Amino acid sequence: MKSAVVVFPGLNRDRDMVTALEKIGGTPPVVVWHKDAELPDVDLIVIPGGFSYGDYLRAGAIAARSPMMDTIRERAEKGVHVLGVCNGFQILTEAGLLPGVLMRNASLKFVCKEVKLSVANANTPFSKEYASGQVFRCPIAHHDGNYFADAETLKSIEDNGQVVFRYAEDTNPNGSINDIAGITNAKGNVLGMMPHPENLIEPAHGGEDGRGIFAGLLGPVNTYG
Amino acid sequence: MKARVIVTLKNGVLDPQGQAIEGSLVGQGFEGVQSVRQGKVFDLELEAADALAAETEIRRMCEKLLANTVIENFDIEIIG
Amino acid sequence: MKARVIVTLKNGVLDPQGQAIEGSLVGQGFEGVQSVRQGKVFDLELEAADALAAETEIRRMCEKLLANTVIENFDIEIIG
Amino acid sequence: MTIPNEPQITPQLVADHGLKPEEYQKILDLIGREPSFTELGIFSAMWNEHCSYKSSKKWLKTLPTKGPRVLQGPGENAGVVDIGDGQAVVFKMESHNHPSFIEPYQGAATGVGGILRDVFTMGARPIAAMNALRFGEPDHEKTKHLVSGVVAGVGGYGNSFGVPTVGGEVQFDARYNGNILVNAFAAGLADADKIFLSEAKGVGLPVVYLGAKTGRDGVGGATMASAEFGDDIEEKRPTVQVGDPFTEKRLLEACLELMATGAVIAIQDMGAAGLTCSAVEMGAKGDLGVELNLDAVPVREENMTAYEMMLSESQERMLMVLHPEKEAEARAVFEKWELDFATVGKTTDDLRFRVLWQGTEVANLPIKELGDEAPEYDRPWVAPTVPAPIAPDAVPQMDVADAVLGLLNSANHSSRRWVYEQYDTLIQGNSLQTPGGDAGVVRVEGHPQKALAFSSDVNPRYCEADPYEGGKQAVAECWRNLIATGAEPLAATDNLNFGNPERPEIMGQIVHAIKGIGEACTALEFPIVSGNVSLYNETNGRGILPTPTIAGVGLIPDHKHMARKGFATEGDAILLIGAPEGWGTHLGQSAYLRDLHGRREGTAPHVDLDAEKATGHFVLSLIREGTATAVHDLSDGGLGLGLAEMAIAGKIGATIDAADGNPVAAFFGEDQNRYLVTVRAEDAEKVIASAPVSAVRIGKTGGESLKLGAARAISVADLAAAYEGWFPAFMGATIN
Ligand SMILES: Nc1ncnc2c1ncn2[C@@H]1O[C@H](COP(=O)(O)OP(=O)(O)O)[C@@H](O)[C@H]1O
Ligand SMILES: [Mg+2]
Repeated sequence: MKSAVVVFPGLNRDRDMVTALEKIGGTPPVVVWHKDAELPDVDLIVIPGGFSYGDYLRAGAIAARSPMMDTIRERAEKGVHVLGVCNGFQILTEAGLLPGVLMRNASLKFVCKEVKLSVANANTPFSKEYASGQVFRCPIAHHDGNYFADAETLKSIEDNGQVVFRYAEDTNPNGSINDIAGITNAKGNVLGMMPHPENLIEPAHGGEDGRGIFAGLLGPVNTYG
Repeated sequence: MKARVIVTLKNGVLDPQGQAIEGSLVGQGFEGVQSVRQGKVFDLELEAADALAAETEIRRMCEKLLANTVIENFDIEIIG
Repeated sequence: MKARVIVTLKNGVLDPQGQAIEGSLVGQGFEGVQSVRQGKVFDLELEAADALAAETEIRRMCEKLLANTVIENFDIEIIG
Repeated sequence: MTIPNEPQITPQLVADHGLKPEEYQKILDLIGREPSFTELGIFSAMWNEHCSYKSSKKWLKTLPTKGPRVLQGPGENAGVVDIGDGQAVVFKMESHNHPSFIEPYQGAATGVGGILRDVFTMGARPIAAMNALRFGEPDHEKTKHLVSGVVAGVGGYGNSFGVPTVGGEVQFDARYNGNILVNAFAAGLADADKIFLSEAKGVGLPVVYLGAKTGRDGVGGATMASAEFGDDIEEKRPTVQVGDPFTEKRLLEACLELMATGAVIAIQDMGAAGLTCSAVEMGAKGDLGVELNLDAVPVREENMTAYEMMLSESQERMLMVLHPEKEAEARAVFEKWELDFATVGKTTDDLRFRVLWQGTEVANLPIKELGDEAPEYDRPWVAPTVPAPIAPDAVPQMDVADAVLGLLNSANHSSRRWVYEQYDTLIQGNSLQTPGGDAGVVRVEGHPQKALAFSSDVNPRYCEADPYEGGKQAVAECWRNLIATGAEPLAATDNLNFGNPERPEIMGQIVHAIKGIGEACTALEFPIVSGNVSLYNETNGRGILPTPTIAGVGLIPDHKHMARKGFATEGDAILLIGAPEGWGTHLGQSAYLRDLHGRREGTAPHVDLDAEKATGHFVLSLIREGTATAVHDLSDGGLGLGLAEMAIAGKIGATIDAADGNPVAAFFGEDQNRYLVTVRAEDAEKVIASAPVSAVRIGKTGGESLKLGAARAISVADLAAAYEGWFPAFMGATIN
């Protein structure tokens, strides 16, 4: 499976993501600069974490209005898988590829620590390596991860099984409504999540709980390095 | 031409910043405070034929970037 | 009583946010944009005897919390 | 010559620039005429304490700065140390004390930005950061606001830039009420043969300005950083600089990309006194003149004067000398990252520093003398008076269990989780030990086994009582913390924070602290490769505690053999290594006395450097051979606090024998060069027998509570609650 990591200025977990995709998938992803003329033909497009354009204005807002996002939107409509982690999630919501918004953490503070996630829907390409209801560890590092959607939107994403990951065991770190940590679009081929599975994929990270997300998408190739 | 845009959260949309500030103000002894909502202001300078043209242009900027219209309202004031 | 507080950066203080927004607007074809400065707005509801009392109280809130008076100015408008 | 002289130079103006009358006379003698206003500004920037180290130079020269692994010692933007396999670690620590007191968020943020720039200016990608913070007493009216703002600022910049913060310090003491300390450390990784320096080479080459535009930020900032605070502090406010981590991140990527093209001959970041210091340094180091044309400088404000441009401290800017034939390639890199790129001058062969502005020459000064002839003082000093030792029967007694809980729940010894959870500690995916252990550890990217350890330490209470022993102890504690993770300590950087050096007693502290640091660094083979001095930390005549922060770097050859402080398994033997008879004896200046009894008495503990070295090497061997299951160094709070921290971190209890002598001395004495090491029960005898230093088995791990000798057992849950409780309760729901 071929993957690409899209980089906007200010993103800073692009290297972490490239490493994770390479270690788990066996081949390195194509790294695409947002102004590159072409987004290669890939099966998985990843928007990694960071602070695109400093997260000035609103997290992800400026990157979401770039021409590259129009290209990604077209690919998503054709069924290509898109994964947005942290800032990637914020960009996808700002670009309208995912419903709702990510607001400032309820504590108003940046928070980096480990939380527990439970799998609310194991029937997505992103979560199929996990069992429904399974609880796993995952690190977070963000300032604006407080997921919010109006009542109607919330009901529809809940009813459609679009909520894929929730903060579990009282570890909601940011005030997200319904403990939402990750959601897909209605079609199920675009996932956004605040936690960083790419930072928990090998023994040196203290665990491998995050591998499943990539293994499900890339096929489980085991290469530690 | 100068203009000021004020972007505020729609009614019913959660405002974690406003809430935290409210709590902090009350905690600091400002007991009369009943509610705080936080928004943004943008002071723009731009070239435009006239006030109307400026306003039309700024409205488009708000819709395209300055406001997230899913959760925010905006107000434009042309200062001249 | 309702009031609106507008907090803006003092002249000359770097505004990285405003700069990034300006760059994005120009990039999206709003070529007339010459400068953008970003500030904050707070919409307050509070109990106060009258407008003057409200303003005095809000001024203290600004100095203590709402504005960073080292780099920001504030403006208070009592709405009623 | 057409140097305009507006405004008139008056004695007042000279004084406002922080120049003494005799220093001004030196300027007159040097240039043979009255300086222009811009020139006066240039001199004030070059000759202030911050840039010229005029009070400390004489003593700094005595520090050991060489070693087999040192590739670059002090004098460049950061020190460079060889870590083998063609790689090098580049690091430095720097203070941003005054700006952080005035505007805590921006002050701390720009402090982090400055130190990161120092590291990537040398061609290294930053891989770790630390921050050593000192605040006033917790209930001082400003403290919470300062803590909240500084921590948010450190995080706001470092998180967005994308460097993991792996360690630091936070302490509270009334002596910092009017002068907090914000010392920021950064380390980066580079190829040992691709280090970039600031020395310009070649005549007639373009001097290029890169990064953000110039505004009036911090005009007068470097001068401010060297001035004592008085009551007119409010007036100094508008010089605050605002940090832009988004621009810095792009500047990092652009610089590294540019360096890879081979276009860069010399590079210097614009830190304090911006364009002035960077241009003069590049020229002077290379024995070249520099001519700047200010009309080409990218500005973001209108009507900026030459004076303002030369002294602006706008952040996220660099100056480079480039190979002319690569200029187009270089420009393309910067355009890709949407950063300003402007040729603002050229190197010359006349050894003059010439500044042109709007068609006039506003400065024409001898470039070498600007730096070399800066005043250097041998300031009078008096040897510090060392307090009398505290008599054993003057030590207040207290229940050992209560004392442990009291320390765990105190301002200075509680968990710093509230702070470091606001920092991204995981980014880059190489963090092997995040804050909370003895040292932060990150893997060396591109190498399968290697890792680097980082720690920052000083005990200002000891330094106040005895600057010489305190200086030694700061080095020893840092060294010990690195050892405790399994690292071989490589080298250190220092950040010397003191009061007004014009007072002989303060100068005496500086002299003695440097002497102690130097001796310890020599004995422990732990050279100082970079550093920073921050003086005049006084308000209304009251100085801070002498605070020479030491930050060190260690190398772990194989991170399979890395130690952590948490108890690892039940039933392990707990060994106390390097301790005197009775386990602990020294209560002078201890945490026990100050934080539980409000008393600051006695002498600082003595560091026996030979014993320190022997103990450290022995502990390191236990880690390397895989015998140690957990390791923790002992510092303030002594054995009692050390055991509690190991229990909390490992979520395993322990039972400790009763000490022979006085339990308060045994559990809370702060004798130096001690470690706690756990080993499998069956290994204990062998380890004790092989120890070249004292090693005693004091108990074993296991169970759900910690029992210290005859004292009541405390559940690990209660220990953790006390430890984790203080900071969140103190800060409450503060917002910046
Ligand atoms: N400002 C800070 N930023 C990050 N980590 C910190 C900070 N302050 C303290 N820490 C971490 O908390 C732990 C305890 O600090 P400290 O008591 O100073 O350690 P030690 O006694 O081992 O020198 C260490 O791991 C340290 O790195
Ligand atoms: Mg330690």
